[in-house]
Formats: sequence, structure tokens, C-alpha cells
Amino acid sequence: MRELELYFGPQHLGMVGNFSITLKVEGDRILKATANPGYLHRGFEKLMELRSWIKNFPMVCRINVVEPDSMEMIYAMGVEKLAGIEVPERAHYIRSIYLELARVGSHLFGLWAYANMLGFDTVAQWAMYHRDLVLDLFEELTGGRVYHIYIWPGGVRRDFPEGFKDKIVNTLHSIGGCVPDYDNTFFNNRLFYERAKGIGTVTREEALAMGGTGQVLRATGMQYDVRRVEPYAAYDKVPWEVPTREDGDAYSRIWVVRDEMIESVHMIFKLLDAMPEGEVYNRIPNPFKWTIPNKEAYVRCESSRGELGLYLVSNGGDKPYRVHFRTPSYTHGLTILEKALKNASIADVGNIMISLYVVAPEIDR
Amino acid sequence: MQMIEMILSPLLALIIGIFFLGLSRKIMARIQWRYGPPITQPVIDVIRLFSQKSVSHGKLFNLGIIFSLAGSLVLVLFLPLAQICPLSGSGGMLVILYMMLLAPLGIALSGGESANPNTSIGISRKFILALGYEVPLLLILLALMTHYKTISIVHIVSIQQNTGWAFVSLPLLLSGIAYVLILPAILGIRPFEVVQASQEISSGPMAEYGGPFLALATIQHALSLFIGIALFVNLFLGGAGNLLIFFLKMLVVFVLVLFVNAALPRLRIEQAVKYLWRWPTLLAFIGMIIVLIVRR
Amino acid sequence: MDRNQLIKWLKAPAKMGHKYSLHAVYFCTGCGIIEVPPSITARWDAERFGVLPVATPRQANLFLITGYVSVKTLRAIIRTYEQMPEPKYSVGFGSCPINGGMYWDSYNTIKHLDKYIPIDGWIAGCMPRPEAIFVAVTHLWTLIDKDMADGYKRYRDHYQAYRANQEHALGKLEWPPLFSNETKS
Amino acid sequence: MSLELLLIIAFGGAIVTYLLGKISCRIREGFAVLISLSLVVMIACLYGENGTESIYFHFLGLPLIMRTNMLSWFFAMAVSALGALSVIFSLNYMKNRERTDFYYLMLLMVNASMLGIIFSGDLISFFIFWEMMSWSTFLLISYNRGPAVAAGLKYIIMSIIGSMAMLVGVLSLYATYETLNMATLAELIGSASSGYLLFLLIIFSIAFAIKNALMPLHTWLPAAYAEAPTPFNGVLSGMLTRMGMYGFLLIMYVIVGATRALNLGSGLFKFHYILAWLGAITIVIPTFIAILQDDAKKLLAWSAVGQGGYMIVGIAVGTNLGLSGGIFHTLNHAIYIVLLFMCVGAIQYRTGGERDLNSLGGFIKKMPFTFIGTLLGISGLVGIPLTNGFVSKWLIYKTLILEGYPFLAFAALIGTWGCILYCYKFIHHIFLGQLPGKYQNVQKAPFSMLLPMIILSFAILFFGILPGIPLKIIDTIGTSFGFKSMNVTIWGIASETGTLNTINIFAAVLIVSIIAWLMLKIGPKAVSVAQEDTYAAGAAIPKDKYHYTVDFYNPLYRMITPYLKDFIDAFYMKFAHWIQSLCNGTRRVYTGYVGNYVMYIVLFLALLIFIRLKWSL
Amino acid sequence: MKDPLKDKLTSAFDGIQIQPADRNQISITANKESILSVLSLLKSNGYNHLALISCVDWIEEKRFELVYILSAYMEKDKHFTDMEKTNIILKTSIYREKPQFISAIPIFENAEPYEREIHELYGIHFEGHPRLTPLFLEREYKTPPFRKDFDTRKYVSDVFDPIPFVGKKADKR
Repeated sequence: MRELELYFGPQHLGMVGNFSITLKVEGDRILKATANPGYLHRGFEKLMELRSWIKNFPMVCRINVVEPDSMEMIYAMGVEKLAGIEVPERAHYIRSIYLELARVGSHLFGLWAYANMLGFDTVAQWAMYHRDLVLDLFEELTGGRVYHIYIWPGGVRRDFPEGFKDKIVNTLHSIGGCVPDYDNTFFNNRLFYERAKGIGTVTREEALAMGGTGQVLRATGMQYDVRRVEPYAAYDKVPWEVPTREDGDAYSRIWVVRDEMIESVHMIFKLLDAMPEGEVYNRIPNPFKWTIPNKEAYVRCESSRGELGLYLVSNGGDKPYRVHFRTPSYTHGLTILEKALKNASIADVGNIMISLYVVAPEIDR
Repeated sequence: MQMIEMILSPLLALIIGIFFLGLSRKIMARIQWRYGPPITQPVIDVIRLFSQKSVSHGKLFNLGIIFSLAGSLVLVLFLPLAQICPLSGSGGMLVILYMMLLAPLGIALSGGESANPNTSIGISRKFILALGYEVPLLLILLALMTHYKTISIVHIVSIQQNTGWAFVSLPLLLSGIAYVLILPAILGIRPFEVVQASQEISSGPMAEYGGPFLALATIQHALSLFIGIALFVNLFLGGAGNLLIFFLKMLVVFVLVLFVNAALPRLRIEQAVKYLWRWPTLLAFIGMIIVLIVRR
Repeated sequence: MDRNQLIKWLKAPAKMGHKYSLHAVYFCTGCGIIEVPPSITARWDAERFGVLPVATPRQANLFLITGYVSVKTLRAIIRTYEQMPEPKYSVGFGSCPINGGMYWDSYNTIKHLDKYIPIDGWIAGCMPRPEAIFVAVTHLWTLIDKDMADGYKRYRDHYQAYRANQEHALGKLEWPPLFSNETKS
Repeated sequence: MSLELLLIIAFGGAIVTYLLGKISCRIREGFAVLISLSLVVMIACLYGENGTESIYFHFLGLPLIMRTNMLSWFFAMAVSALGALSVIFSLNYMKNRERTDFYYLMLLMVNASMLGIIFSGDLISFFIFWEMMSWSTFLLISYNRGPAVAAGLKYIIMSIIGSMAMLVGVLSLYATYETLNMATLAELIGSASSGYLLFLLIIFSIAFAIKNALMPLHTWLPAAYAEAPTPFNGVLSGMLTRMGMYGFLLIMYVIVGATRALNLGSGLFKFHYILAWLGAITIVIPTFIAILQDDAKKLLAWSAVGQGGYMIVGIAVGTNLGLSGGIFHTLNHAIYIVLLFMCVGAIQYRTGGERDLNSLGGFIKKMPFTFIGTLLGISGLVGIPLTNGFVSKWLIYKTLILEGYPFLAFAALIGTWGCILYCYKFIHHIFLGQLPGKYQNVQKAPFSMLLPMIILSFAILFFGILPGIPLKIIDTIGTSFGFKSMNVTIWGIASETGTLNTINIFAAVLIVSIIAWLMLKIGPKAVSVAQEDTYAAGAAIPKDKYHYTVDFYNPLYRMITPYLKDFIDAFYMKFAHWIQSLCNGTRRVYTGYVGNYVMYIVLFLALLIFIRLKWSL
Repeated sequence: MKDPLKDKLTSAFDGIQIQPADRNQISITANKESILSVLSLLKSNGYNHLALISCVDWIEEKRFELVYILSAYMEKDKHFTDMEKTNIILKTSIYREKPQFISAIPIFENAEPYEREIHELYGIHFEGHPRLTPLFLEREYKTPPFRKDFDTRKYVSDVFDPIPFVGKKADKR
């Protein structure tokens, strides 16, 4: 009996990100899938040990290109926890709004990738267009389309500009106005159901055993969300729901993403209403001479893909002694993906991978 | 006269096919809120491909693609375009059915030599899909041939010219509907775009083609678009008296099919075949029985 | 399009083809890929310029190296570049392939991409905007017009040196040399 | 030329070959080739002769009659030519094997007895030669021992059942008309009741259907084909199995006669209509089973079963086109199936007997001639225009459509589409894709193997482009059965309802191919690259692991496998077990040993005779 | 942290040090022999989510510190307790010379890639790990790159900088 090894990625239209899966195939069934990361390994954590606390902000957002904002947030949270810096109330709200906007953008990107994977170009193009609208907001707020470096230890870099609130509301309304279109053409499409239902199923027990977080877990009915468990920023200030689904397959995961996107938009509206006036920035000491006492900290937040964590160690110097990110894609892309791909069809590799929302640079760092 | 027709008909098919390719890209772009490429973009692509170097994996790699294109071109000669049908009396519908085999078989042989599993998977999908849509298609065509008591496509067209379209004649109505249902599968567009599913198997049989090979494959694709629609127009929409009407009929069918293409994702191959073996086959089967009852 | 353009096209259809039909091989080498989906979709629509992502290197003639290149990716890049048919154009996207960018001291990224494969043009910035891709494409057009986008010729001429550099960075390569000694002219 | 002499040469040659083998291998081989070639020449000289002659020798007081006409000439020509090619092919293949003398004896014996069947002019000599053929075939199938013996046993048991049924028919005819001369019988039988004719046809059909592997009597074939020595596979599949076809023609159109044979039964339950439906089932189901096969010879075996269905459909539909299609398809099928088995043989010869499709691959570079042979073979099998298979299939389809049997036509056409799937699988798994490392040093096939392949390849193209030549002969056969003459031209058929003109297709394909070739030449010359230089998502390809073979049509398999269990074979096996236990019971009563299958045969015959008496047909 | 758990830990294991909670974070330092038992005890007491396995190279003290970060999956919405907010940082030290440790895969399935990564980047061998094949790196490094004595800048100037430019650019320089 001859074996066939098929490479899915790195140079492959079905691969979003520089990642490779080696498939051992019989017919069109996958006997064994081996994730093969490392195409994007830059040794971030090593490089960050060589740069001062504040210089690491430009570095840290480049770990995850799809949603750099949660990366900034987690690093800021870690530094604040180590150095004991407080953040003003208004900055908490701005951070939340900013992160939720980023979540919407990231989920739209995921929708692009997913629709593209099913060959559904039309919806893919719409989603990417709407993501661009979100990026325009970021551009106005921070000056950068992709990398923003907006969150800072002690708050955010600058306050909302004049009339920015209305712009957010308008943009979100114009995106929200297309939700029925998306539903009609994509989410309620029978063919989407056929393609995604029962594909890449991860049961709740498996997800718990393998450390799944984010939609992977929420698609199995667990209402686990770090924003709810250990609230940070302003997430405990406004009421919001954690959308879940029961089946744990690709279909449920994509529906969770859709519901989460809508929930994020609602949350942004609530946050905008409840936002207090005031300072957005507590000054930190001279960043070039800034040292942090000998301590360690673990902080976590909810990125658009799951639980994002940071283990930060300081030895009392002006540079971090050890940085280690716990990224959601790491578990999803290495452990759960291999499990979910077993006995799947070749046609569903991209489908499953995107529904788990594996972002390659997060794995490799 | 026949010589002129023999040159004219493939040329026309080529022009219309390439035009359809460009049109499809433009219309798809507009549905997707894009400006879209110029309508001549496929021509530019083909010119570029012809001037690009390529790799060849062996003699069969070259022969297969020639074989495939030749099959499509010959098939065009058997199809009546309006009143032009150079090879009307050389075998009729049965030859057309067989000639429809040549194009995928040529690509399959050529792709097989490149020793690329992506290609092989694409080919295996192609043949399974072909088996899938041939079941209803054969029932439909047999119903037509049984109803009109001829195996010559020119006769079928001329009878329709006299008595009205087959699509609206009662005994063949169900067959016509079944044909519409399987038309995307014959053309290989979404939701049946399983053969060249780029996101799954790296454009399948095309994976190893570059330069002139890809150009020939593109031309072949254009021709197959043309053939699929022209066959439908001839068999069910009564062909046409002159080229303009023929072209307009094709255009309408093509644009309708494009909307389906834009609004649906791709199916898995077994889902596609299950679909094809369910509703279209059932309709075609009932249509066939109706035809037999009418004939008695 | 003006008449001169038309005449030019008629004179050199091949050049016209290379210019207006740049099929880019889809390879997410680095974080720069995040700006490729916007530029090929509804907002910017690169297909207007004939730029289209294709599945395999065999079908492509444009290689956008989007972002930093780690050692493991370099192997895939070389493989992909060598499989593209000539004429082929390669464009480095972002600061990192130019000189390492912010990963100048990383042990796992290579610093100057043009030491390993020839590059016809660079797009600087981190991250360059989608418009920058179009600037690069139009600039590539003028380069093609003037026959200055000759990276593939350079690769052929200096293949031994390139191959030596590649093997220096990656160790022994699995595949045989693309050009044998005789073709080196 | 005396037919008696011809048969003496055929049989005597076989025995002399065996004896010569005791002296020297080379002389034996040379003599075998000489004998088979001289038979070809002698039969070719018989063209156009219509004659009958009585043999000197009598059997049980019955005269043995030989006769020749166009039908027997046609079949005899095919048998002798393919036999000769098989002998040539065997020369290298059978070298250095044990019991080669015996092999050659049996091969020539099979050929000789087939000739005997074809030239016999009465039913008793027909029966004698039929039995000789069956037994010598059994010995050849079991040649390889091991599983081959089981396959051979299965074959001979089913053959015995068939010949017993035939014997009943022969005896019944003799009891009624007191003669077994076919020509006399054909005159006398015109007055028989249709019930009796039906009985005759059914009882003979059992014999011929078993030989022709008509479903549901096909079960002996796949195992026998898979286990027989490969050079003999050609003879076995090409002509021996098709003796059933000859038998059908003989009983339906020569003895009973077309007018009577096509009007037996009523409504949809006419004899020939049911036969055609059995043929249609035989086309579809084995074709889909063939798609599932991973063994090269089993795949071809199932395909042969399926192709047999076309012939039956063709002759059963009872029109001049169908009859010609059926007969022509017999010839065509013989040509390409022999070719394909020879290709498998060449591969086996060079790889040491490997016939598992999954472990081959990439042989196109190593064995190019074999590849071309296979390509033409599968083209014929599929029926690509300009190959011989197309013409015969075209004739069958056309008559089915125009006579108003669209569902039969559907079965036949869908069989063709299934055929493409396994044909491509066959050629892809063996010749295309990645070459396994252990076959890097495989050589071309030797000349004695290539020669028959080349001849057969030419025959495929020749009969495909100039179908008029054999069709003229077949048309003569048709008219001798009382059908209307077809309007045969050298390029095909001219007709009101749809003509076939292969020269037009040929010219068009030629010109268009040249145009396509020129188009490919417009561009720069392609660089030849090695097989390793292929797209693998940016990586170097894994050695020996980059060929998609296992479960090639996996999605289809998952859909059709549940419906394609070989339940008929399972049913027979169960029946055999049942008989065995019955015999075990009866053994206690009878002291002697009673063979299981003999009991089965006796019961079966008793049943038939019972039916015969009950309705006094 | 709940007191019963603290009592359980201190009574069951020698030499375990538990620091008081600080902003939802508890550090536990345990002997390397007892680490797997501590992990399974914590898992059975509700801390069933292994968030991260990390490693810190304390080069001056000549030890590696392995860090297991655990938290609890929330059982139900809106009924979360302090426990679910809490992250536990479980630490142990191993010698820097020929570092070796036991794999935690039997307890937490998702430890597999983390341990693989630490094996690659720090050179710590995990016993009982099914595949300690390279995860990220393509080149071979004498010193695993994340150790403090690996100087990445020196490595770059030694390995990548000497590679010459090709063609005209090379002539110019």
C-alpha cells in the first residue's frame, strides 16, 4: 500500500498565513495531519529581552498581524501589573471600544478567509470591504492602518478626536445594515450548512482536555470568555452576552463568530454611551531609564480567537527578563487542528483551519 | 462552402468563449462591489501566457493538452451555430457525447504525467463529477432523441425551428428543467467548481501548467463554456436562424448561470454527485417516461 | 488609452501581456500579506490592473514577497521562485526583506533577500499601504517597458553565486540546480 | 482446403509441440509459432467459401459435419489470429517457468477446439469441441496452482452446468427431429411451437450465458481471469469467452431463425427483450465493480464482463445495426482486451509479477511502447472516436435509440462513462504519476512481447478509421440471417437517421490537432524538467510518497460500495454449501462418495426435464 | 485561594512554597520530583486549564525554571467565583547542565507543543514525550537560541552578514 503525503501550505491558496500542514492521505480521507509551523518564527521573545520596556510596544503588535490590538493590550496589562500603574477610567472605556472594534475587524477578516475557503467570493469581498471601513476608523484614531501602537502603559496614547464617536456609530451602522445581506447569502445559505455542518467537530470534552478557548469552546456550549471571567478594561461596566452554540463543529464556530461580531457592535454602542470624561493617560517615568522591580506576572485577555496570555518576568532591569505569550492559535493550530483534521476530507482542510481561526504568526512568534 | 464554415465556426466559438470569460470576470466583479478588469483581460492573459516560458514533464504532457484542445475544437464543428454546422452528417449527438470526453481525458493524461497528486485528485473529481452529471444528461438527451426520432443534432434544431422550442413543449419540459439544474455542473462553475478548487487542491489539473500550456487550457476552458451553453441553446431553445439571435440566447443563459455562480459556495464532490443523482435525475427520469408515453 | 499606447501594444504584444497580466503567486511569506486581501478585494481591486493571485508558481509571473523571511520560509521562497516560468518579476514588500527591518538582530530571519534571489523592486514601509502595491505595479510596468525588470536574467547569469548563498544559509538543498554549468553564460 | 485437414493440423500441431518440447525448447517454440501462423494463413484462404463436408469419423452413429460460411470464417479468423499473437507473446513470458510443454499443448489445444466449435456443422460435434475447450481451459486456468485451482474449479463447475444444459437441449432436439445437422434443423424447426422454441432458447442460453459471463451467471470469470497465466488471458477473454456469443448467434439466428427468435413471448416479456435487459444489467453493474478494483487483471476481468453486455444487447435487440454492432464489438473487444492483457503481462514480466495497481506508477518513461499500447487499448475500450470500439458502440447506441429502447441505451451509455473511470485509473496507476524508487531500472519490454502489441495497436486504429472493411463482412453475415443490408461505406454507415463518417472525424481531428500543436509552438519552447520538479506547495516532493493512487475515486466508492456487494456470488456459495450439507446427509444412505456438485447438476437437470414434461413443450 | 487546597498542598508535599494571592495570581514553588503530582492535584481541584508552560533561564543561578500556568474553566455563566479568576503559577527548578524533566502530557494533553517548543528553544529533554522533533527552527544551533548565553546579535553578524551580495550590487561594495 502506497502512502501519499500531501503538503497543504505554505504556498497554497487555501492557506491563510505562512503555515504548513502535512497530510497523510488515503483517497480523499486524511489519515493523519501534522501541523508544521515555524515559517514565521522570528524569536520575538528573545528579541524583546534585548529591548527596553517601552521599545517593545512596536515589537509586540507585530506578533499577530490580524488583530495587533489585543497584543498591545496584553503587553500593556502585563507591564501595568508589574509596575503597579493605574489607568484612568476613560482610558478603560477607550481601550474596550478600541479592542471591540479590532475584534469586529478581525472577525470580518476571518469571515473573508472562511468564505474564500468555501469558494464564496462574493461574501468574501463584502467582508473585506467592511473590514476596510473599520481600518479607516483606526487610521483616523491612530494614524496606522494595520499596526496602531495605541495602547500605552497607563492608558492610551491620545483621546478620541473631534466627532470620532459619530464616525464609529455611522460606520458600525453601515456595516450592521448589511447583516441581513450576509445572513441571506451566507449564514442562512443551505450550501454553507451542507459544507460546514458536522465538519471538524471538537466536542466539549476534547476542547477542555486540549485547552481550547474562544469560539472553539463557545461553539460547544461553554460560556467561557476571559472578558467575563476576569474582566479587564471596561468589560464589567456594561451588560453584554456571551453567544454560544452547542455542536462544536465548523458551522457552530462560524455562527458564534457572527453572533460575537454583532454583540461587539452592541457593546461598542453601550460603551460609547457610558463613557465618562476625563484623562486618558497616566504619565509613566522616563521610559529610557524605566526599571521595573524583580517580579513576575501572568495576565490574560480575550482576543478574537481565544484566550491570550502573557507571562512576564522582570529581574529589576530596564528590559524584560523573560516574555512568553500564550496565544490561542498555538493550542488551536497545533493540538486541536491535528485532532480535528483526522478523518476529514481534503476538501475541508481550509474549512476546518479557518473555522478554528488559526493565525500562523501567533503560533510561531 | 464547407471549408469556410469549418474555419468560421471554431473561430466564432473561440471569440464568443473568450468574450464570455471576460464578461464573467466583469460581471462577477460588479456583483462583488468591484470595478473589475477590462473585458479584454482574458485576451491579455492569453497573450502573456503565450510569450512566457513553461516547463514540460514529457511528451504526453504536451500531447494531452493538444488532444484536449483538439477535442473541444472538433466538438464545435459538430454543433450547429445558427445555420453553420460543418460536420452535420458525421455521427450526430453520439459523437458529440463522446467528444465531450476528449477534453477532460486529454487534460487527465497530460496532468497525470506531471506526477502531481493535486492534479490527480482534481482529475478524479472531474471524472466523478462527469459521471454525476452524465446520468441526468444522458436521460435528457435520450429523451430528446427518442422524442424527435433522430440522432442528428441538426435535425433536432430544424424540427424545433418548425414546431417551437423543446423547452416549452410539454413532453420535454421536465427534461429542460433538469438540464437547467445540471448546467452549472456541465460548465464546471460554482457550486460545482470542485475540479479546479484552488483553495483545496491548488487549481487541480491546472497545477503544473504554465505559459503556452496554460494558454491552451484557458482557451479550452473558454471553448467548454461555449459548448455547454451552445448545446443547451441548440437542444432546448431551438437554436437560431441567424448568429445574432443565437448569440443573444447564449448571452442570456450565460448571465443567468453567472448569478448562480456568484451566489453559491462550492460543494464537496460527494455532495455534488448526490445532488445530481437526486433531483435532476428524478426529473429527467420522469421526463423520459412522459416522452415514452407520448411516443406510444 | 491613447494612440501611442495602442501602437506600442501592436508592436510588442508580449511586453503588453507581461505588463497588464501580472499574475501573482499567492504566498503569505510574512505579515505583509495582511494588506494583500484588501488590495485584491472590493476596496482597491487589483484586478483592474490585471493583478490576480493564482494558485501555483507555474501559472504566475509576479512574486510578491510580503514581509520578513525566516530561514524556513526562504527554502519555500527559493523553491517557488525557481518553479515560476520566465519572465518572472519579484517584488519585496515591506522593510524586512530589504535589510531585516526591525528583525535585524533575529537569529531566524534572513536580512537581505536579494542575496538569495534577485529582486526587481522594493516597497518600503511597515506596513506599506495597499496603494503602495499599485505604485509598485505601475513602476514595474515602466521597468518592463525599459527591459529593466531583468531579475530572472540576473538569476540565470549569477546562478552559481546565488546557489552558493542559498546553500550557505540553508545547508544542502534537496533539489538539483536549476541551471547546470553549461547554461551559465 | 479441407476443414478436416485444418483441424487435424490444429490438434496434431498441439500434440507434436508437446512432444517436441521434450527434445528442445527452441524447436518447440518455433513449431508452436509456425503452427499457429499457418493456421491463420489457412483460414484466411477460406474467405468467401460456403461449404459443408462430412467427416470420415462418426460418433455414436451420428455423422460429424463441418461447414464453413462467413460467420465461421469471421470468428475463425479472429480466433486464429489472436491465438497466434498470444503464442508469440508467450515466448518470453513463459520462459524459465515449469511445465511449459504442458502450457503450449493446452494453449494450442484451446485454439484448436475453438476452431472446431466454429467449423462444426452439427450440434454433436459442436458439443464435443465445446467440452474439449472447457476442459483444456480449466487446466490452463489452474496452471499456476494455489488460488488458481480454486478459480479453475469454479470455472469448470459452471461450465459443466452449462454443457449439461446444452446436452439436454441437444438430446431434446435429436429426440424431436432425429437429426443434429444445423442446416437441416434450421429448415425443420420452422414448424415447431413457440413454447418449444422458447425452451430450446432458454436451455441453450444457459450454456452460452455462462460462457459469455452474462449476469447473473458471470461469477466464474473474475477469479479465472485474475489467476490464469497472463498470455492466456488474451485468448481467454478475447475469444474463448466470446464462444458464448457465437453460440447465441448460432441458436438464435442460424437454427431458430431471426423471425421466430424475435417474436417469442409477449409484450415486454419477449425473449430477446429480456436477454437485452440482462445484457444491460451486465453492462452497468460489472462496470461499477471494475471501478473498485485495485488489481490490474481483476479490473480488466470485470471490464470484460461489462463489455460482454454490449454484445448481448447488440445481438438481442434484433436489428441489422444491433447485430452488426454486437458482432463487430466482439471482434473489437477481443482486439483491445488482448492488447491490454498483454500490456499487463509486459509490466508483470518486468516487475516480477506485480499487478497491484497501487504499487506501480510512472512507467511511461520506462516502457513507452507498452504505454502507447495501453493508451490505444483503453481508447478502444472507452470508445474514443477513431478507435474501433467507437464504431461498434455507435451502432449499438443508434439502434437502441431509434428502436425506442432509451433505457437500454442509457444503460449502455452510462456503462461507457463508468468505463472511463476505470480506464483512466488503470493507465494512471500504472504509467502516470511518480515512479517508485525500486523500479528505477526497469527495461523496455522484449521484442517478442512488443510485436503482438504493435500489431494489435494498428488494428485498433485501422478498424477505427476504416470500419467499412470488417463491417462489409459483418453485413454479409447479417444478410445471411435475413436482415436488411446496411448501407456500409468504407468510412462508416450512411443513413437517413444519422450517418457515421469516420473520415470526416479523422480529417477534422487531424487538422485541428495540427492547429493546436502549432498554437503550442507559438510560445517559447518548453523546458523539460524531471519528474521531481513538481509543485508541492513550496517544498521538495517527498520521495516515493507523492502519487495519488490508493482509493482513487474515494468519494464515489463511498457512495456505490454498499450497493455493489457481489451478492450473486455469495448466493451461489451459499447454495453450494447447502448442496454440500444435503450430500453429507445423503452420504449416510448411499455407501459411495457422491460429489457435491454432481448432485447439484443432477438436481438441476431433473428440474429442467420436469419443466419440459410438465408443460410438454 | 481556598484554604483547604492550600492545606492539602502543604500537607501532601514537602518544600512547597505558596505565596499569597496578588491580583488573581498565586505563585507556587514545588520540588521538581513532586511537580506532576501537584499538577494532577490541582487539576482534580478545578484548575483544569493548562494555559502555558514556560521556561526561564536563570543563568547566574545555573538553573532553568519551568513554569506551569493553570487556571479554571468557568462552569456556568455569571456564577464564577474567585477560583475561576485565579491564575496559578506553578514553578520548579531544574539543573542547567544536561537539563531533563518529565513530560506533563498524561495530565494535560495540550502540554505537547509547549514541551516541544521548550525542548527546541532551551534544549530541555522531556521524558515520555512522543515527538521531540524540531518545531520552529530550520538551521541547527549549537546553543539553543533562547538560552541567555546565546547572543543572537553575534550570531547574525557571524552567519548572515558575511554572505556576499550577488551581481552589480556586489561589485559596487
